[in-house]
Order: sequence, then structure tokens, then C-alpha cells
Amino acid sequence: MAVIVPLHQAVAELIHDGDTVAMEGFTHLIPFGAGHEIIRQRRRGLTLVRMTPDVIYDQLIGMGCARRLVFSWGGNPGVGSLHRFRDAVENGWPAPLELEEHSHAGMANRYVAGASGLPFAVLRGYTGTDLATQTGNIKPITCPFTGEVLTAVPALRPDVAVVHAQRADRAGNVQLWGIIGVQKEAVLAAERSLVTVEEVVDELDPRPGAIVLPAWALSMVSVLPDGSHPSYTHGYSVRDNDFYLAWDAISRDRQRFTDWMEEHVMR
Amino acid sequence: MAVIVPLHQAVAELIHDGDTVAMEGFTHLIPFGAGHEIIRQRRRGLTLVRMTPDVIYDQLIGMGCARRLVFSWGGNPGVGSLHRFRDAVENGWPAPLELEEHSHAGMANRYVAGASGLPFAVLRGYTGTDLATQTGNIKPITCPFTGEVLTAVPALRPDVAVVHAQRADRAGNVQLWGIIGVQKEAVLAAERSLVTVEEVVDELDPRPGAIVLPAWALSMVSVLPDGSHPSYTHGYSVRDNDFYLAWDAISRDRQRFTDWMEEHVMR
Amino acid sequence: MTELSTVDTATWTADEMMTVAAARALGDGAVCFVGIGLPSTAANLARRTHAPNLVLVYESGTLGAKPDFLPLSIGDGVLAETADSVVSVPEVFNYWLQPGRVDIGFLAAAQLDRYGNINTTVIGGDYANPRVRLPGAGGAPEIAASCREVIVVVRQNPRTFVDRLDFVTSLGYGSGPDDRRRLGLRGGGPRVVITDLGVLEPDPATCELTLTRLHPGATVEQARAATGWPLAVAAEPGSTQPPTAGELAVLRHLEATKGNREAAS
Amino acid sequence: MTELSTVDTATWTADEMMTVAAARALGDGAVCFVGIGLPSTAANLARRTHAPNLVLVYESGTLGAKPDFLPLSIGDGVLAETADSVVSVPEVFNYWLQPGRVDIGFLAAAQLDRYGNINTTVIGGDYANPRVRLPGAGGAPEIAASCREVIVVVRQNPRTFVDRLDFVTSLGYGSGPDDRRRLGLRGGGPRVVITDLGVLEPDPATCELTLTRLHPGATVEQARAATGWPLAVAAEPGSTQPPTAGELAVLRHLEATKGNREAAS
Repeated sequence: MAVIVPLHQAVAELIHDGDTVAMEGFTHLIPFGAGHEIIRQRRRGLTLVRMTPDVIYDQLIGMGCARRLVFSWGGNPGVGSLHRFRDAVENGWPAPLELEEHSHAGMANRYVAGASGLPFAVLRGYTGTDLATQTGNIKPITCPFTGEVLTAVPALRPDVAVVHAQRADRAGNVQLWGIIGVQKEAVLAAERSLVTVEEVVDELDPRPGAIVLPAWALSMVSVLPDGSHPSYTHGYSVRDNDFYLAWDAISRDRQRFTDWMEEHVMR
Repeated sequence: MAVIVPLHQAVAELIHDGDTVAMEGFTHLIPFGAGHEIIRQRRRGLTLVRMTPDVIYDQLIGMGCARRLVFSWGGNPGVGSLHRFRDAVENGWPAPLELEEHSHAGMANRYVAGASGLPFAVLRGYTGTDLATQTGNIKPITCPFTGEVLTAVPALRPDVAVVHAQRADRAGNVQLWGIIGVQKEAVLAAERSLVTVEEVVDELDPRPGAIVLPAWALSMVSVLPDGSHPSYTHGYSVRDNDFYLAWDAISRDRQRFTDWMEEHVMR
Repeated sequence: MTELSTVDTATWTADEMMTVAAARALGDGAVCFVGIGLPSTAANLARRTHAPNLVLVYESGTLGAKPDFLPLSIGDGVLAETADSVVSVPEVFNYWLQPGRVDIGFLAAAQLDRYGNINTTVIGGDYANPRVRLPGAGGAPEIAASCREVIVVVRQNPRTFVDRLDFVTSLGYGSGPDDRRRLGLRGGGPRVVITDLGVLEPDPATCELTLTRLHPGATVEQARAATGWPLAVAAEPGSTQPPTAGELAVLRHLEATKGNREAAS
Repeated sequence: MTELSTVDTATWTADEMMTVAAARALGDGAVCFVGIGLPSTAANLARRTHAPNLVLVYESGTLGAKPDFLPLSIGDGVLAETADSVVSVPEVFNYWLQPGRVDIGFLAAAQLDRYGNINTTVIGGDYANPRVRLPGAGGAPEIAASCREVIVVVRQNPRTFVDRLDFVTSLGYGSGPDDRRRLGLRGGGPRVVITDLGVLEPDPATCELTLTRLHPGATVEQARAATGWPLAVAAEPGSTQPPTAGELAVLRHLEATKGNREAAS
């Protein structure tokens, strides 16, 4: 049953060194604020899971929080490379980063399997590609009825899922709308969960396209207005594209990156 | 791409003798009107698929339309038995009815597999029950990662899915809300589809809880106000529980059933 | 709402006693997978008495429904209108039931054996040519498999409490204490069987259903006579507290306004 | 909207030509799986010129998005606001892409070989220690596998058009005409590769990409020089019609108002 607590407390209690952490949000609702708190609390050795590691994972990787990345597309959307991600993979800075790489369809289905309490998912995916040569987590599976060979991927079961949402009620039920991505699946797949919200309201009046994550399926909720910036929260903020563009230059240089993080995140 | 046509034309063009037909609607939005048109057009040899065959399937079975039933719960909800279903199974009247029987979870996942273009689905289901002894369509499957044994069921791929919905726009996009059941999956699993709607409107303004079936995923839409009666259409009608209660007596006796159908459906 | 002072608390029906006993078995805050009929009545009774935070999940996909009158079917509009969330039927089974997020599942039975296994499929004859064709499995096999615990509510008589099921639709403890683990089932199985005569609970060692409590007026002899196998009886069976005036008032109001939006207070 | 008379139709960039050629490849009413960047621009250009009923599906789960200005990312709010339906990411891949409901998928490439296979993962070194780490697969492997046909849009140069990929991220025709069938892929594979120099299409017999059309000003020699394998050339390559004034006007307006809700007309 969800409890509503301050962010620093939620991160301190839910996320430990060495945990597998999935921070989700498909362009929309990326939990930047929670990610920054993880960086401030100097977590180490995390396995970071995310379909589209973008600037928040670039920051976590560059600040040395991550040991391993499980992902399907690692770029700065519409801009180009994630330089801290590349520096870690290409040059091992600030530490080597182990990769487990999938396709979007594979990752999405791995979350679905996790949310469904199944050990694996089946899809038509990866066929003919080299992706399966780099991980043991992509295997053939034969349909017991037709004999057709498909692809199996194991369930994702993060220790913690972190997402951002529009709002919660006082009981900790969470409501989100707009592009909903894979957040419900990530939360339900995880052992523990943290949802940051723009605000707490008395009543979650129904809204078109909204989904509700019931309080009894969540661990902690923290109020964090603008907690998705520079991503956005539909109905509350717009995507700060200038920041995404600016990140390219900030993140190209190790020192400039470190200075920026000290200035804008650490203090 | 959906075309909007009169019901008699839609049924004549989409549903043929011997077809596998899935009419879905979980208590809510049961497509009674379309079912009656199928009876009036005297379709024969149908394989009827439905999680909860209720009064509409009792009527189709009693009128001799069905050869086979694929289902997970065959009763008159809150009332008791489906007497025409029982008479067919217990006594072969008006014709023997072959059964393929599943659990709700199994049927729901069979539709999901069909909608997903997969030949089978995996679930934790049927374990320790006698259901698997009566059909070859429940088989064990081993997780290629953990070795755990789960259950596989084949995809449902009906020739036609028939559902009822609140409304469509003039392009044939369909909107439904309230209890949404397994209708999207049934429509997407089927080769062809027919949606009856309460009305056609200029604009499908967004509504809380509503889902949209895009016109490009549908075959035909027919306008049929109150087409779910005695089931109901959230926002348009309420469930006619008196009818469900009355059906128990009407359907117990073969002659009374036949007379009732002649009087209320056939003419 | 019926005035408390007008409730006849001296008499109640066996169904009322069963429903009250079932309601009492639901702890506040529990997540409960509710079928229509007695389980829905019991869950709504509990929510209006000792368990205001009971979470009702109906297999129609309504999570956290808070109906202000008793629904007539598992898919009544009032469930969608009052739910925290309405999800698809595949979602309710795959994301909510299957992973073990539901604390308590309710099951009924046409036949029940000493290990709490249940038949709701066919009686007599064989499967293809049964004497009686019952509705079938519905959600029961996976409710029985996946809920943290199961409550079975069923009238006790020799036709129902049988030595051997004609068909196993939903698994209780199989043929003994190790079967659920061996089969990989994650839920705990039947915690309690509530009948019109009393309450049966699985023996901690053997999992055999044992009469542990009698409702007011019922006797061990009655229970034995109503059971198609040699019934195990606890050394000192307890006694169910009779329905309170408050429970009966709420229950009768719920029943009287069933399906009646206008009459709901 | 820019006045037609003010559009300089005498000059255009190679990217404009690519985008216009890609837009023209989209038939009206087609369902198109759209990535951000040039594909999104081309699809929105097509929807505003010859294909008003083009259905845009973005992998963020927006089905039938009708943005009134160019989105900056695949998940911009305007896509959700204007979509016929917003579904979850698992749903867009499982219910919409995987079963083959999408007519046309767009792909880009960091490396492309003669059979239309694509690399967007690593360049140089080996997988664990690459010279250049690219973003990776994203939705591409399943777009390549499942769409009825694929359009690849990529600038033609020897670094990109390589004899042998460093990594196969998304399959074109594998090593020849039978591979897709043998692997059980349901989509048709790359129908056309649109570059800044011209258009390549798979040979009907061998599936090898063949230069079938040149953009205005480009030559076969340029195309050969820009290709890292001995390029097959059609007997008589056609010529792409230059962008029309109308196409350029719409395209430049779209680009000028990208991400700008207020500037959209």
C-alpha cells in the first residue's frame, strides 16, 4: 500500500547500491527529478533498465552510478548521441558499462511478462539480427501447437521501478494520462515502486485517456512538481527541447559535464 | 477499412455457414441484435466462440445455428443454467454440440495471442485441473530461461468477430467505454469484424475510460440502437435483468423457446 | 437504511449466516476477487461494516469498485462507474490475478471433496455425455491457483460434499499437502470453507478439511450427515457468533436494494 | 502558410529532395509506422499534399496522430492530443505492429548493405569494445520484420553503403531472396531505399538493391562512387521529378514551425 513520503526518504528507503532500477517514461513523464535524487544520494553499482535511456541515464552513467545497462535505444531523441553513455562504452569512463541490448518490442514484452508474473514472454522479434549473439536472454521457442519457432525473452523483474505521473490522491492512488508508455508494466513488474507526482489532489476525477495505478500496487509516492523536466508532464508542462539540444554540448566534455552536474544537480 | 452498412447486409457478407464466429461483450455490450440477425439469416454449422456464452448463445444454439462451442463459462449470469445449451449438450437437441472448454484466463489469453499475431499464449493456468484432459488445446510449455513448466493455449483466430459499441464516427472509427471486456482483442484476432453501434456521430470527443477501434482495423459497422438489449450499453441503456430472469422459464421448454423465438426474433 | 430497532435479530436464514460468516472472513484493506452472488454480497457487507477499505476486484475488469448498491451481475455499470480503474479482461487476469496481487478469492462449488478441490463442470455420465452440464470453469481455476488464499462458500449436503469429484475444475489441495507446491501454484489454496452449518479449515498437516466451527443451532451430527466422506472434526469445534443486529440490518438493506440504483442510500 | 509565389523552386537541398521522394512513396490511406526526423517530416508532408488519409502510427502508442505542426520527438504531446487512440507501448508493438497491420515502416541506417540489411548498433572494433557506439535497435528489428513494406531513407556514401555490416540490427533480405521466408518473417522487406542521390529498389529475382532512379543532377557515376560494393544499376534509370513548388512550400513551412504550437496554421 502506497505511502506518501518526501523524495529523499523514498529514494533512501527504496533504492540500494547494486539494485536493478527501471526508470520509465516514453519521451513523456521521464522521472528526472527522482533520477537526480539517486545521483545526489550517490548510489553505486546499479543495473539500469530502460527502453530509451536518454539524458537522465546519461547523467546517471556519467556520475558513476551504473554498472550495467539493459536497454533498447540509447540516444538523445531528435538530437543524436548520448556522450556519457558512449564514453562509458567506448572508453570505460568513469567506469566500464556492461550492456544487455534488446529491441523495443523485446523490452516491452519483458516488462509485460514481469507484470504478469510469468518468467518469459514470446514475440516475433530479433529474427535474423545479431542481437541474440550478444546475450543469452534471447532464445528460440517452439509453438507446441504449430511447431513454428518464435523468440522468447525473460521477464524483467527490477528491484525498483521509478516513474513520474500527473497526480495522486491522498490514499496514494496515481493517475497518469497522455502517452502512457510502459509505465504500468514497469511498476507492476518491479518488487518495489516509486512514483513522483506533480501534485496530490482530493479526488482523481476521471479524464480521457487516463490510467490509474492503485495505491495497493505501489510502494511510495513523492510530490515533485516539474519532476519530469526537461521531459514533460502532459497538462502540466511542455518538453524543454532547448535543454535536450544544449545537453549535446554539455555532455561531450567530461569536465564540462561534471561541472554542470555539480552546479545543477549535486548542490 | 470499415464501411458503414445496414445490419442485414453486414451479416450476409461477413458471416457464412461453417464460420468460426466470436461474439464478445463481458455482461456489458453483448451484441444481441447482430446475433438475432444471424439467426434470422439461418446460418448453420457455426463454431461459436465466447468467454461467457449467455442468452444470445443459448438462442443461437437452440435455433440450430451452432455445431461447436468454444467457451469458458456457460450460464445465465446471476440466474442459473442456460437450458438450450444444456439440452444440446445433455440431449443433442436440436443437434449435438461439440464443446471446447477453457478457463476465462485461458480464453482471454487466446484472444490476446490472436490479436498479437502469435500462434499461442503462455499463462499460469489450468494446473491440476481436468480441463486439459478434454482438449488438445491446453499443453505444457517450458520456460527456456528458468525451466519452469507453464501452460500454453493456441491463439484464437475467428473468421469473424462481432461486438457492440456506443458509437462510431462517419469514417467508421468506433468508440466504446465502461466495461471494455475482451472486445478489442476479439476484433483484432479475427479475420473480419462487425461492430454494431448505438449511433453515428460527427466527432468522437474523448471520454474517460473510452477506447477507440480505428476504422482501418475493422470490416463493417452497422447502426443498431439498443443492439445490446437485454445486455446494456453504458450511457445508453441499463441491463434488462427482468428479461434475464424471464429467460429461465422461456428457455426450459423446447416448444416455448421455439414459439418465443418465432414471435420475437424471426418475424 | 433500515432502522436498527426494526431488525428481527432473533431469526435469520442459513444464507444470511453464511454471508455474514464470509464477510467476517475478509480483513480490512484486503484485495478481494469477487464473483457475483453471495461473494459479492459478503464483500459489500464487509465493506459497509468492519472493512471499509476492502478492495473489490471483479473479473469484468473493475478494480476497486465501490458500488453504492448491490450489482446484479459481475458487469453492472455501477462497478465501472465507481471503480478506481477499469481494465480489460485480459489485463485483470494477467496483470492483477496471475502474479498473486489478490489476497482473497471466493469460490463456489457444485461438488467439493475433502481436499477442497472443486467441480463446476459436469455431474454424472462422462464429460462428453454428462447427466448435468454445469456452467464450467469461468475464472475459478486461476482464482484457485493464484490468490493468496481462497474462501469457498457452499451449502453442505451429501450431493455437494462428495468422496470423489466427477471433474476437477479448480484445485484445492489436490490429493494432499504437497501437491500445490509440486504443481508450482503460488497461491495458498482454500483457507476456509464456509457452509450453512459451520466452517471447515484444512488440517495444518494433512490439508484435509476439518470442521472447526458450527453455526448457531447446527450440530456435528448434522455436519457428518451432510458430508459424503468421513468428516474430520476438531477436538472442540468453536461456535460462530450469530449475526449481529448491525450485520443483519446492512445485509437485508443490501439485498432489498439489489440492482436498484434509486433505492440505494 | 508560406505563399506559393514566394517559394524558391529553383533550388532545394538534398534532404528536401529525399524528404519529398519519401513523401511521394506513401500512398493515400496507408498505415505508416513513423519514426522521428525525416520519416515524420515526410509522412506529415504526404498527409498535407497527396495523402490526406495517411494513418500515422508513432511507437509512443499514438495511433492515427494528426499533428498540426511537426513534433520534435516521437512522444510530443501534440501526438497524443490529435491521435484517434493512445495505447501503451506494449500494445503498439504487440497488437498493431507485430500482426502486420502496418503497411509501411520507415527505417534509417548507419550502415546498409546490398540486401538492405541495416546496422544501427556499433561501428568498428567489436561489439563489446566498439569504435563508435550507436543508439541501437529501438523499434527497428520488428518494423523491418513485420511491416508490409519498408522504406529506408539514408544518405548515400561509402561509409554507410558498405560491403559488409559490422552488426545486423534489422534484417532486409538477409543474404538473398529466400531468407525472409525461411526465417518466417511476414513483412515484405525493403521496397525502396531513398537516398540523396536517387532511389534503389530490390531486384525482383535476386533482391539486390539496384539503382532505378536518379534525383535531378545526380549521376550514375556519383552513385557508384558513393557505394561500397559494385552497385547494380537499372538498364535505364529513371529520373525523379524535382520537388514541386507546392511540395517545397509545405515542407518548408513544416520545418519552419517544427515544435512550434503557436506558429502552426
